Amino acid sequence: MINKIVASPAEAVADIFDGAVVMISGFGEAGSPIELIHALIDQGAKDLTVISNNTGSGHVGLAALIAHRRVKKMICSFPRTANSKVFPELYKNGEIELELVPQGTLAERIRSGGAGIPAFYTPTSVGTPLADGKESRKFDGKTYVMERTIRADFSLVKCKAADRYGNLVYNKTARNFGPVMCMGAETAIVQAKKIVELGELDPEAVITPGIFVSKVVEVSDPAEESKLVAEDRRYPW
Amino acid sequence: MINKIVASPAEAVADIFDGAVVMISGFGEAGSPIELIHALIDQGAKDLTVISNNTGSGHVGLAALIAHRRVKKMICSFPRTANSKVFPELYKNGEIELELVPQGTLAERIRSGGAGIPAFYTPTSVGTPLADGKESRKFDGKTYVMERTIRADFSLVKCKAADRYGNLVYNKTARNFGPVMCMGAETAIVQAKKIVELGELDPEAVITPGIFVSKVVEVSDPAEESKLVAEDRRYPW
Amino acid sequence: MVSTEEKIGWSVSDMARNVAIDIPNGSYVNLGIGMPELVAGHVPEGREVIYHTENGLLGMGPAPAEGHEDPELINAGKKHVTAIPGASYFHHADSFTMIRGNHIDFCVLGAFQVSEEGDLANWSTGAPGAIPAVGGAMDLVAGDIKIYVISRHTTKEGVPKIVKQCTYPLTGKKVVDTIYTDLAIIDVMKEGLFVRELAPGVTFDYVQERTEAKLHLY
Amino acid sequence: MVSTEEKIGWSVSDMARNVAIDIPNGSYVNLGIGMPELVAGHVPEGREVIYHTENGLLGMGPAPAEGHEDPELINAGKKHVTAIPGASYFHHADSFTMIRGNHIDFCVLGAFQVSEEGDLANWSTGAPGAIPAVGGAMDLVAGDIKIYVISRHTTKEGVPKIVKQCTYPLTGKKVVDTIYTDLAIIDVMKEGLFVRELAPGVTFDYVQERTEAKLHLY
Repeated sequence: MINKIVASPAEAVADIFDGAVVMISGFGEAGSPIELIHALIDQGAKDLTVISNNTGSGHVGLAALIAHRRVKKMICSFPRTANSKVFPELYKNGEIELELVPQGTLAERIRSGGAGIPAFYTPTSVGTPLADGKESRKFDGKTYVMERTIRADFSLVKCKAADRYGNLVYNKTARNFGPVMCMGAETAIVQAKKIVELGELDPEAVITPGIFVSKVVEVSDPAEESKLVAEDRRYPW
Repeated sequence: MINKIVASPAEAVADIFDGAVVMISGFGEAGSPIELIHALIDQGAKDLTVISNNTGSGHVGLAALIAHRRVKKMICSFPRTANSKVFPELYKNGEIELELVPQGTLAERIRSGGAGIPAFYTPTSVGTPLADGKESRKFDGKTYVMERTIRADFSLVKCKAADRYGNLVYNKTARNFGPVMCMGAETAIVQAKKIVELGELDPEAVITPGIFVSKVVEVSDPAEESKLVAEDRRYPW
Repeated sequence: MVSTEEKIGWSVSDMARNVAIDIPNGSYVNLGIGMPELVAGHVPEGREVIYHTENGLLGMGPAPAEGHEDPELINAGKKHVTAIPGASYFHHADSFTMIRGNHIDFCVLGAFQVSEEGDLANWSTGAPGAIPAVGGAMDLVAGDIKIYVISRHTTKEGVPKIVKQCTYPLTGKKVVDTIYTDLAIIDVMKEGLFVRELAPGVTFDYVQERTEAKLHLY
Repeated sequence: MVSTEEKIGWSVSDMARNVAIDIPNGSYVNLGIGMPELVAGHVPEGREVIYHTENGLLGMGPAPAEGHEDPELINAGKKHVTAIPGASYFHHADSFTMIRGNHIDFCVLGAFQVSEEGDLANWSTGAPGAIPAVGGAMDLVAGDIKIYVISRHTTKEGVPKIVKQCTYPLTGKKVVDTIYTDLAIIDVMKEGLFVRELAPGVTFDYVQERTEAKLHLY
């Protein structure tokens, strides 16, 4: 029998090793797998390279992971947001690396990795500092830069519902990077608000087919990052 | 108001011009927009380049379009199937061109066109005759070929349900090339078994967002290609 | 540099309306964060415009009533929004297919600087020590989407934002189509910057004095 | 060339079972058209295997009962199939993401020829005038999916299919992992072709006589 369900966030993240490349879904708090990130903090893996659109808020979730000095390098499109304090401070002190990637290029580099495509050309960033050092090439008279794929060892993803095959559906704009991050990692680890029986998810409406998912854990009442930040909570508590 | 619904297949295909590049959805008969193809035969556009996985069966649908000598060139992965007679004959007589493309490369070339990506690298076809004349390049010690995007002027697509914004859902394995062909054409023309009110399609389960679609026509009782072929029907009848 | 203390020219609301008038019925529009968001409130009667937010929603509606916020239904500025009937959700790669693949028709953006060739700088002031953050800005201007910039004509300090050459890091080269300021509507043409409309009571010379790049009249 | 009229060796059903045994629980498997399809009928008790068909279905089930065929629910061979609980449908670009991106674990294919280096020829005999048709064959072997070939050891005319060099156009170079024939199970190793198992009553020499490439014993 196939059963990708694990009992706890701790069990789900147990194999993440020092130095791993880890993708983390979410756009701001929407879709951020906060319980998996906290389990990763407890687990202790360090020297991580983290790929995520932002760098987290306050002192919970991704921001807490960074605050605990577990992250060597961030690959993201928008490292500062209204309540991001941890990353800016470390960055200014030269204590964390940053690779800044345009958001669409980031999504496509992740997808291409999952699709077995090692490189592609894009018009994004041509003529800007973010194209510096990148190969460029003309097609039909227009200039493009070549972008290499990004692959991760693990991805941590949040979704609305999952089954034991790892089929997933998401909630509204919390979908964002989840589907491509499941494609783009060796081991995709997912927290679902609900685990349902096989066949309960409409096969026409499954967004992430289970083939892209390795582990699923139910977190039925996930924390709301913005509330924790408003209360100035700090993980671990 | 936005209203992409048109009254008939004839109206839907009216703008297709001689020499146009036309994508046609379907894998065998599943997803083949037979009424739109028949309307295109009636309309008369010729010298077409057609991109479709197969070349049609019997003397209906795509096979009939080819039989009427409207197609100058086929770009496809599998031009012969059990009941394909028209294409093989014309091809053997040198009366139609063929560009043979591996199926996954075909899908990705179509998607990349829709995504503004002019070229990408793939391992598919390396070391085979289909890589002849293509640029190849090593990434991390493995060889890949560079594939250019394909763009079309029009695509003809079949789906299960649509609304006036052009949002689409498909039926089972009839989905196949429909979504990427909607992305990859200047003007995507869709026949839907049913047109529904705005809001009836679950926004979480829309497969093709309306932005990729230009025209929608309801064909509530589409012909079944395999039945027509079994009866040896020939279009026009 | 000229003092801009006099209160003449269009209000921010007027500016947003000027942009909205130039967006035809049936358009797919991406609105940047801040002033661009106001454009949605000025769509002329009878037009239907569909808003895209790059974090995965086509058919974005207005802010929800208080108490109806959903932390998982937000826009690119991470504000709570709603979804209209006929909306759809999708993942980031599909979302940027809509952008990079030129399926979006218009993008309305703010700017730090626009050059006379239409170069745009709107993501970084290049200040030493600042945390660089680009988001989707470079993707939005990379395709052939019409790019409308909405911005005050000068900085608060009266420094021109429409310049000969951008001094801030570029978002994209030759990408801006039209600039909507409090003083004028300016089209970026191959031959230079052309003033299409002046705000009430504003003269061409008044605008030129507040613009580093050379302006033309049609 | 040796006559193969004697009815020794494994039946087609045995061959399919041999392949099925080598596919562990939880695998994602793509089965080629024809003989490979039989593998699905031989999954050992207690194992759950999920079948992918490249035309957009993960969780393909057996053929439907007569009268329950849906022309829009077919496999890559364009035969009617069913979908199991837990299945999902997707478009072609996503389907080949599963293939090219190595998410599929095993692919079982037929062959015209396999070389001693594991080159596979299974899409064209290169006959002049023949209509070339490749389908998804080249995509399936392009990644790092384990490729199992199931095939009679020789052609009907007794011509070896396991050869030094393929004479037919290649599907892919160095792609085959194991060959399951009516006479033997042969692993393609860096050092050459190694016979892992012989069919009952079949000797190594008997197999070697019907094989152009040199065979080895482990």
